[in-house]
Amino acid sequence: MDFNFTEEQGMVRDGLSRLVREQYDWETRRKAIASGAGWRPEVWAQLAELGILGMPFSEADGGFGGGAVDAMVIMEEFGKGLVIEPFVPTVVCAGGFLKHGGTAAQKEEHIGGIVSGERVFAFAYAEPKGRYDYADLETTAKKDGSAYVLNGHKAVVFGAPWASHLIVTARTGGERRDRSGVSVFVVAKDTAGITTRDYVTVDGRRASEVYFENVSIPAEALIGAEGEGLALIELVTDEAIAATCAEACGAMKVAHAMTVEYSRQRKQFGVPIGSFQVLQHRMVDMYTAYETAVSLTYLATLRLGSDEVERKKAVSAAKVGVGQAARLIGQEAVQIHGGNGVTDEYAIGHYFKRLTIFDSEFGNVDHHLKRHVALS
Amino acid sequence: MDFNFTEEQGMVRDGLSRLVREQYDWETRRKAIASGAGWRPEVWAQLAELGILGMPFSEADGGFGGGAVDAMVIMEEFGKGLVIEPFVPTVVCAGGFLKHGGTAAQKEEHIGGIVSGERVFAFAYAEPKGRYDYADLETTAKKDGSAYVLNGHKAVVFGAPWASHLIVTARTGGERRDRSGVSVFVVAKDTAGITTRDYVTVDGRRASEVYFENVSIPAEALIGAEGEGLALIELVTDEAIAATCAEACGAMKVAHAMTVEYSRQRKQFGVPIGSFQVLQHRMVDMYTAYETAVSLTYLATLRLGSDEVERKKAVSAAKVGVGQAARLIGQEAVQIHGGNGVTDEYAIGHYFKRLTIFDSEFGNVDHHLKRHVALS
Amino acid sequence: MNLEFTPEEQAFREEVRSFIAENYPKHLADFGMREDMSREDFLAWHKILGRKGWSVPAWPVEYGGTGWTPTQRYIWSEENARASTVMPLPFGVSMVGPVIYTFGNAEQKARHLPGIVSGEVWWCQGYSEPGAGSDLASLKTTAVRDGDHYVINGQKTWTTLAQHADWGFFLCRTDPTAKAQEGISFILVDMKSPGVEVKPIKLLDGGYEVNETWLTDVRVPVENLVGQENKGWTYAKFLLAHERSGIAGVARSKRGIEKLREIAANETLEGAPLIKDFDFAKKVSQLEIDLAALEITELRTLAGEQAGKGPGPESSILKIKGTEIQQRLTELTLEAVGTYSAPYMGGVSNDNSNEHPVGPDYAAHAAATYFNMRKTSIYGGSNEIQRNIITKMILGL
Amino acid sequence: MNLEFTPEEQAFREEVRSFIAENYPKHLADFGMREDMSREDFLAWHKILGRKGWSVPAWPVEYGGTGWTPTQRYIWSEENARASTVMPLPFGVSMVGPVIYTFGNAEQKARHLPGIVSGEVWWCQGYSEPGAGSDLASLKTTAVRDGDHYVINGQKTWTTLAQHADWGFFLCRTDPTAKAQEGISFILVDMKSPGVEVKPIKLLDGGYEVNETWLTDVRVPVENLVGQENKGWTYAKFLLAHERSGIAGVARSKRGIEKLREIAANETLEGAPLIKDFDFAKKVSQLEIDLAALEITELRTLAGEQAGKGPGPESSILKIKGTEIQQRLTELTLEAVGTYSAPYMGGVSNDNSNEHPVGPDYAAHAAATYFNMRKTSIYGGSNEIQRNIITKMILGL
Repeated sequence: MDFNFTEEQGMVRDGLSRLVREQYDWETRRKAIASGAGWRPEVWAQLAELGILGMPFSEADGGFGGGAVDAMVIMEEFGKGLVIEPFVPTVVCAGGFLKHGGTAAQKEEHIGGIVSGERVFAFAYAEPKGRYDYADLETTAKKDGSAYVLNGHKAVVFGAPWASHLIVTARTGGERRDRSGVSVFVVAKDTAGITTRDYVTVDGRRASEVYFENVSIPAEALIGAEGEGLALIELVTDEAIAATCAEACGAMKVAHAMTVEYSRQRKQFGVPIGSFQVLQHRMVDMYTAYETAVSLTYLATLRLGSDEVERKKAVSAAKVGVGQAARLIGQEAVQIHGGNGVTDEYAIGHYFKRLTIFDSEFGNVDHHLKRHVALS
Repeated sequence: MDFNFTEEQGMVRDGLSRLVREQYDWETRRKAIASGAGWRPEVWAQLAELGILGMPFSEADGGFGGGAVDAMVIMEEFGKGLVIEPFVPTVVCAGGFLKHGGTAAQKEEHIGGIVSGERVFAFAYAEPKGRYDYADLETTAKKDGSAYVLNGHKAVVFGAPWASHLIVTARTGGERRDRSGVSVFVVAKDTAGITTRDYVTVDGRRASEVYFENVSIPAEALIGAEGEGLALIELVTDEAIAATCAEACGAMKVAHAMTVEYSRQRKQFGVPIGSFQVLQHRMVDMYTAYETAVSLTYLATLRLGSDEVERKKAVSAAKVGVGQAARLIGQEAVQIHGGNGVTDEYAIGHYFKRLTIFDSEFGNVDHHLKRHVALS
Repeated sequence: MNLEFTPEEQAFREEVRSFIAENYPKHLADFGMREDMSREDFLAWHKILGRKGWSVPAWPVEYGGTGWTPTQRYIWSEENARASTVMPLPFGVSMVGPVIYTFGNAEQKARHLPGIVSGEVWWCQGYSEPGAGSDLASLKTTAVRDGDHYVINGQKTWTTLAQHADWGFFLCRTDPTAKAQEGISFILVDMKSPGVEVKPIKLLDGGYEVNETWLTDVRVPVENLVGQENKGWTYAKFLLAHERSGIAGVARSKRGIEKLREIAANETLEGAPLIKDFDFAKKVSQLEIDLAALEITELRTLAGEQAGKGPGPESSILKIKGTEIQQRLTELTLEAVGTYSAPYMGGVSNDNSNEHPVGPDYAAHAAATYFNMRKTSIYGGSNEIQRNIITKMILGL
Repeated sequence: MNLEFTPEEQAFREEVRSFIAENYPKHLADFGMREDMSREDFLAWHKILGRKGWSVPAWPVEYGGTGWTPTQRYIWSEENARASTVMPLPFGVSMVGPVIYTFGNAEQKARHLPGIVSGEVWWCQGYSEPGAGSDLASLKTTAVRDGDHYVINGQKTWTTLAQHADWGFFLCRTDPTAKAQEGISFILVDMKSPGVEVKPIKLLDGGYEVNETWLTDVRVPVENLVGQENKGWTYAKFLLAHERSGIAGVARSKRGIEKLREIAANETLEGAPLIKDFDFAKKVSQLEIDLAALEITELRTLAGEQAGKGPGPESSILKIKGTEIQQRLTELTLEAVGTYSAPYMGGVSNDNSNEHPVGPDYAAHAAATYFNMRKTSIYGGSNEIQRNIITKMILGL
């Protein structure tokens, strides 16, 4: 057992920490969110330059040979600055599908563009009626000669407005909610028949509803075996959950620190509110929840390579524990900030919003507690 | 709508309150529990004299025409003093079965003895494997000519060591857990074939395991229609739950008051611990939980005469809310008492123990939350 | 002790229900908690009730009250919640009105109460300041006597919907040498006075419902002082206790749970309606149980008031539990809508776009409402302050 | 960063497991949390380990420690928990021992450490007093110098298992004029000294595991003073931090959850095993998740210690979460046994009857254990005190 970071991981963290601190200040972030583009492609380019976008790919695939712990280090720093750029959809999700399921040709085609920052991906898996079940799909991909024809509607596809390509899940066989019959495809977003409705999300990112109407894609767009995609999706989303948990840990760390600092500055009844024992103990409980979240994120990250049951249990444990911590810390941070906590002006509210939406990504607390029970 | 007590109810409360205060002091209670008998028959006789044991029976049946609100007033006072005498099994349960399901002959036979204090009942319904399901019965009553033959084992029959008679539930037909086929009988405890193992309970009462081995009882022992007993059991246990909730409210009121008083007396760091804001707010939360429990007890009590669904929902709501309050108040009271809270010497621990066992009587929080969901 | 309604009370319920059905503006039907409305929308029902004589039920009859029993008022709230009506705002009806008829002079009553009753005059509340939140008494806004006028200078904040207000009631320091709660006066200010400036505060849900209000050399005639100079704290406390008693919001939360059940019946989990999922249904049942308890607690408090006790520290319990339930309701709604909690469709208040929502209609504001309702445990005396009050007044510590 | 064990560590686990299987006394197998044992029962495993050289793994090797890595110590704990062994009591091994080898003189080390290592000498702790619980520093027991002796007078309480003790370590006030934490000394007392009287305290579970200890003119040679006179508070704080670091009890709670699952597999609900009930299974899963988090938190802390940091305020987190989990475990066990939680079958400690239990064996002490474990959030520095420590040391408030 070893709980230390490597020297390299320490350097990545320090570099990213500096980038976020120096170039991701609050006002710039606010302007980027309000801008037409809604993000900062120049930051994306810098991440590519720093090697961040290529971190988790093998050197053979053109990356830097990092692993899940590196992704954790990166995401924690992103979380601290509430970075909105689409690292998870592009690098963790699309990258994960390519790494674990892609053919040599698919890797060749896409990974270089991800590493260089030229190709941005979104992961279109959620559907209006599917809730958190990856197999509950109404989107279909019908074989038509050597091609597939996609039809359906994907909901809240994070990062899609910025994406050049999409990873899409669709049913190629079986009944709705069957474990078999689910397939995964990689598709250029400008393929004929794809339309989107783009919008801002409550936590300052962008997402789209994506509509597929008789979208014809070649057989080479299939990732993994036809109808066998669910296990791959579960693996990649487990990796995405671990990464997102690390992001939430970063956000919680800052939210907690901001709250402690606010309690030191803000005076009521002639003394700093941080001198009230009730608020002290509540900030201790926030801190304890944060430490719990960090531990569970470590556990999930370190179990990503374990056997399926161990992996899923650890990941679900993390999503449950981090989700509970995120709720507690978000709500308490706002409460202790008082009126200022519910304004748009104070940063704390934005951490609260990010931590709120976190719960609905890749399955909420209830969903993962159920999965944990089913595996126990 | 009316939330006032009648003048008569006020008098009953004052009388009982005085009795508990003057004759049920802590040392006397402790000695009674440790004695061979384990209770105080002389208190029982006094309750009969005061008319308490006859309160809920109609005047035609030899009682005083009281109702559920009167039982609530009585039980709250019993709760304040942790009175161990078997009012619920005898008056609420056995009394309830006789009132709602008894024939004229059965009423004639038993109610007089209850009112006068001469007949003491216990309610034998729980079984080792039945948990909180009144229909999950292994005890059988087989028709044998005009008689029934009882066989089975009843678990944790509160008050049985003191009882002259038992109310027994048994299966006369149907499969285990069927709603139909459940019957209710009244039996003298000294009937041949009944044996008991008596013991003290952790909250200072007495109970028995009751074994029936080919116990022959006459057809007149059947209360209500054969095989149709479940609805009657549900009604009577709902009444018993409302009464027990009132008892818990009384116990919580005292436990809370004791804790506030202790926090005023006990000094640490040179000041009363009641001056620490953290303990203040926790005692406020205890108080709020107590008020919630009282309100739900009122609701359950006032809905005992409503239609079945309304009644069950209100009673389950009370068992859930009072159960949650009892746990919070019991645990916090001990915690705030510190080391003294876990000693046998301080009264608070005994309130805690009573409030703990409360949850397992007539179905715990989970059981009743499920029933509430099923009815919603 | 009983929960039954008398035949008279049942008849009253019918009367109220018919009146609402026949008179409530159709375009404001089932408006829920949204507040993206014009001034006229806010006042429409108030004005109708004013003409009917039902706009200020709790007031003494001589000032426009209805003389209803607490049970009738309870029925009135229930029926309005059932129809999700846009009720008269509290600033006039529940806050300054009772202060004026209790502590004001005859002239003030004659001048100000009719406008509140009719819904013609919109009031706002100038209590909080940037440095004085929970510690209200540390306020710094000053009112200096200058002949027949007070000259007011200072900054107020969290002035809800002040953008529409005609009049405001302000706490100002009139004796700078007095300590904390002494030396404060309760002054009525015409919001059109020169020197009054209202700046909206953007809230984290994206909407604008509160403001910063700047007062710079605002001249106010001395006859706008309510009660005695330097005794304003007494009136402020009176008002806060009144404010809290309505804050439980039982009838609205009941309607909210009905809506939550409708949403959860429409959402799916593993191919079945979400409301059939035991895990979710259990949370709804727990919320219903908590709300049932709160309802009885409020009715017990009302019974106490009817028996002559004023709104006491028990109202702090109603505030704590009421806001906890309101917040939990929005939290469960957010959970129910799942994936579609993320799209931003405008705030709860007046910032929303007119676009058709992404996802189901009920999802459009679920997140914004959840964010917005965090305020309820902060305003009206934060829930921490309420616990301090209970500590002192009920526990006696 | 990884969670894997090296082949050497796996071999170590095998060695430990075999040693326990071959040497642990059969009659004490799977003893769990019960403490109704004789002095010999308590010491049996300790003495075996003493002979093996494994009784004080965390100590420096020169005093008898094993020199194991933190990972080996972790494996050691896990294997002992797996076998539910009766581990050496903490009073000697984790409390006074480290104080003596860190602050004691050569003579004290030579005299006292071997008896702790071998398990021959039983120690007890004289810290708390009736008026000094969480506020330990307000203790009143005095030690007055008289020639070559201290004369000790006072009353200690909560002296755990002092009925068996040979020696005790006591905090006494040696300078009555000094303030609070100054003027306290750390003194070793032979419990057979004249004037020492131990009276059992009956606990609410019915058992006796703690005592009141009265000291009346007890004469103690001055060489029993550890470290400097009036500096005892430093040693006491050192000891408390050590005490907390073991208090998480992760391995024991893991075994406890296994037992809970066994109980819930045997209990029935609606005709099926209770553990198949989603509602109950969910609570067990939540507890497992909390415990998994605590385990990693403890391992992270150990890694920090390995990197040279002593047990710091992080140990307060371990204490809070560890005891919350232990208490929750007993609460769920109580819930699982249902109806049979009510019969009283004797306390957790030495008061139980020899009767065959009413109901299943596992139900016999469920309530008593639940009652007994309420102590864990009170002793060793109450969880409120731990929160105060974190406030100061980690939050910096």
